[in-house]
Amino acid sequence: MATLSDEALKQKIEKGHLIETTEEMTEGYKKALIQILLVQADTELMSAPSYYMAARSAPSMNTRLSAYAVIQDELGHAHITYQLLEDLGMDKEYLIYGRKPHEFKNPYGFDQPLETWVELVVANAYFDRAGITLLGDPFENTSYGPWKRSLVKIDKEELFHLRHGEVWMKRLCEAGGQAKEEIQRAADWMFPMGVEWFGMPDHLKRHTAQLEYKLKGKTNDELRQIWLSAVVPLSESCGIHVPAHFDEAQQEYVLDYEFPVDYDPSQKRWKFDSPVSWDQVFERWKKRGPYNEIYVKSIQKHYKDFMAMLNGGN
Amino acid sequence: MLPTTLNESQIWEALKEVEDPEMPISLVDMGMVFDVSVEGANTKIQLGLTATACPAIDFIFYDIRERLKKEGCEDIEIELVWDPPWTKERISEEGRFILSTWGLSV
Amino acid sequence: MKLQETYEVFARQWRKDPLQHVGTVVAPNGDLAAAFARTIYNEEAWVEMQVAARKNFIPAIEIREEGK
Amino acid sequence: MSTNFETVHDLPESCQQAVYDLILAVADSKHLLGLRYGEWLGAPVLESSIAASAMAQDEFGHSRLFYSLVDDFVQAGLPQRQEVPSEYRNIEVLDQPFESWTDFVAANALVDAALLVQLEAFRNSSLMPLRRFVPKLIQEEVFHLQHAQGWMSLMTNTSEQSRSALQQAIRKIWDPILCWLGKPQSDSEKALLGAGIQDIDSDGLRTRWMEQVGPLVEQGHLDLPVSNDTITGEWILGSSLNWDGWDESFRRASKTGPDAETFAQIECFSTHSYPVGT
Repeated sequence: MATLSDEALKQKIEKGHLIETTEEMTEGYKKALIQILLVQADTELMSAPSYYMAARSAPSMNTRLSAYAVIQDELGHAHITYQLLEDLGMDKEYLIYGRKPHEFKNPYGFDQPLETWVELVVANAYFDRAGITLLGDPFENTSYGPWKRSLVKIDKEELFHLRHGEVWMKRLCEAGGQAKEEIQRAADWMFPMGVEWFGMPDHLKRHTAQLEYKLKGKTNDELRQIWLSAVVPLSESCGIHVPAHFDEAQQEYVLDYEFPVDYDPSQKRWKFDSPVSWDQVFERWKKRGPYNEIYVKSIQKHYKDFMAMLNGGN
Repeated sequence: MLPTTLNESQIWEALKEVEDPEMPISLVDMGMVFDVSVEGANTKIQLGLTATACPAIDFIFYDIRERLKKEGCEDIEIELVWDPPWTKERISEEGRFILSTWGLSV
Repeated sequence: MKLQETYEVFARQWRKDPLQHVGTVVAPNGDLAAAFARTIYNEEAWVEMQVAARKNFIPAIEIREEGK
Repeated sequence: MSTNFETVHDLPESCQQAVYDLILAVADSKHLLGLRYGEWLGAPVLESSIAASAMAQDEFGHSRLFYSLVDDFVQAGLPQRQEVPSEYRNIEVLDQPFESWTDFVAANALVDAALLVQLEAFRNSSLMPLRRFVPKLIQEEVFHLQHAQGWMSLMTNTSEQSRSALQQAIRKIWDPILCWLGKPQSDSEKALLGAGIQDIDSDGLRTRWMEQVGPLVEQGHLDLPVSNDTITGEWILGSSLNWDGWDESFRRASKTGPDAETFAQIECFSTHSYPVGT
């Protein structure tokens, strides 16, 4: 562990120094780094079963192939990120196969069932846009060298997912009729899910260890604005209504509802007339969404039995 | 718009503006366009893919058609070529330069 | 899994290039190391890829302090 | 003198049906194998989940090419296959999901080897569109067997439990896969050889298959009906195949096809109402 104090480390990082090894880290730095990497790894991993569920209803061989390519990429990104965690002294195998479903740190959005191919399209447009926004930040700003370098491949591939989502969203909306209605229905629950993805607003939570150590460079609200500035115009250009608009006076995107609000996962419906506190949101997140166990199980299902057999036990 | 017929070199020029959906390189610079032939109103394009499981076929076909439609080509046939197969040697100098720099500016 | 080993992955983009180190994979044997490397390091259309077990490395210079 | 055929329209009528049957059997088998591989987000190591997904895409990519030939046959006047499970011609063992990772490994080795030797037999095919794309497919396939081989050697070297589980899993699918390579002296085999669609008969395919699978069986000390002749070095099948109820055009004994859940995924291709073409 570093001989430097936390303050000295932060000053060094402030001057643009990249951290390369655990020897250079303080306890606080390492803890914050592990926390942020675990969220990324778990998010990549749990997107795979949720996208797979949706890919089952792909309407053609070509669209199924695109969906599987996205799934393979996400598994690959998870692999890269768990490997980074292993290099920090964590046990990759335990992280993937040993934890309980509720211990995974993926956002609430990937605890939801993606039931149709159209939901995959909108997920690629909205959720992968959130992913790119969140990972584009450390790619530019992070003080941890190995993470920064790993994001070259990840960001490249996420661009294809985004394009997959955006192109199909446009095409299905141009076709109109039932296809467009399905996109609208998906957007109705996925858009606010994306808004929530970026967490608590800055006025409630400003300084975090992640920012102080420059693990990332932008605040929650800044990232949310970047996401909105991509997703709102995209949706509008498709003729899809989302509850947000650009406010000329404030020169930024604002939501048309009081944020945060209550969500009914069994109906996949946001209750826009029921504002809630952030404590209530955290409680909902902690309780996990309806597919948390199902998705984690689909990754872990065969591990234990196979390993027991391989090792000669039962 | 009345269907106009472009000659082959004009089609090549137009295809230089169609990008590979997975990276910022044109299909032409990727060496994926094997042949272009025009017969009357019919334009035939021979295309080689880097892998049989190319996940972006829909996008590539769509982008080609959209680009050529802008030039008034309506009757477009795209044929996949496997013999000879696409190889990296087909990538142009410009394509190689973009490949070597894209996304590596850490 | 027990009995896992680290393999170093080498590849080259063009025939004119030398093999370069592109990463590592952890696998229980060489066949799986090769299969894993091929699917994990798939970001380029490599013209060649090889994996080698790290345990087979023969040190020509033992690890020492930099600049000494 | 052999004739080459530029399109399926040029095939002599006497062999059209046999060629169509084989092309459709390969297309369906690769399609179903892709679906089966794709189910394994939960392989025992994440690296193999990634490999399984990659292999699934290869199989889909290959089936896409074989289905385009099937479309040509339909254009040439052969009846379009009805979209019902019982009309599917995939290798029988792909009807249901693999129950365990052991079953995955067994199929990864045996089914991929069967499809590979069938592709190899098309290398000099007289059907030109087929001959043109086949080398690319073979090149993409090679690592599938490497993946299977890696798991087989791990399972046969690590514990008696895993070795015998693998043996059992292989035994279960052994016969239908060997039969899938074709019935000796059947009319369809004669038609395929006569027209130069493939350059080797079904027993020759089985020999090539044993050249792939035999060494793995031997190295793993698996008790299976295949052995290496110490004098000639040839691989010999140690049991006779059971052809009771065998349907030559479907290349399977039971015409049940994929199970309901699997078929639901296939059916999406024909029942959807999105503007995605085909």
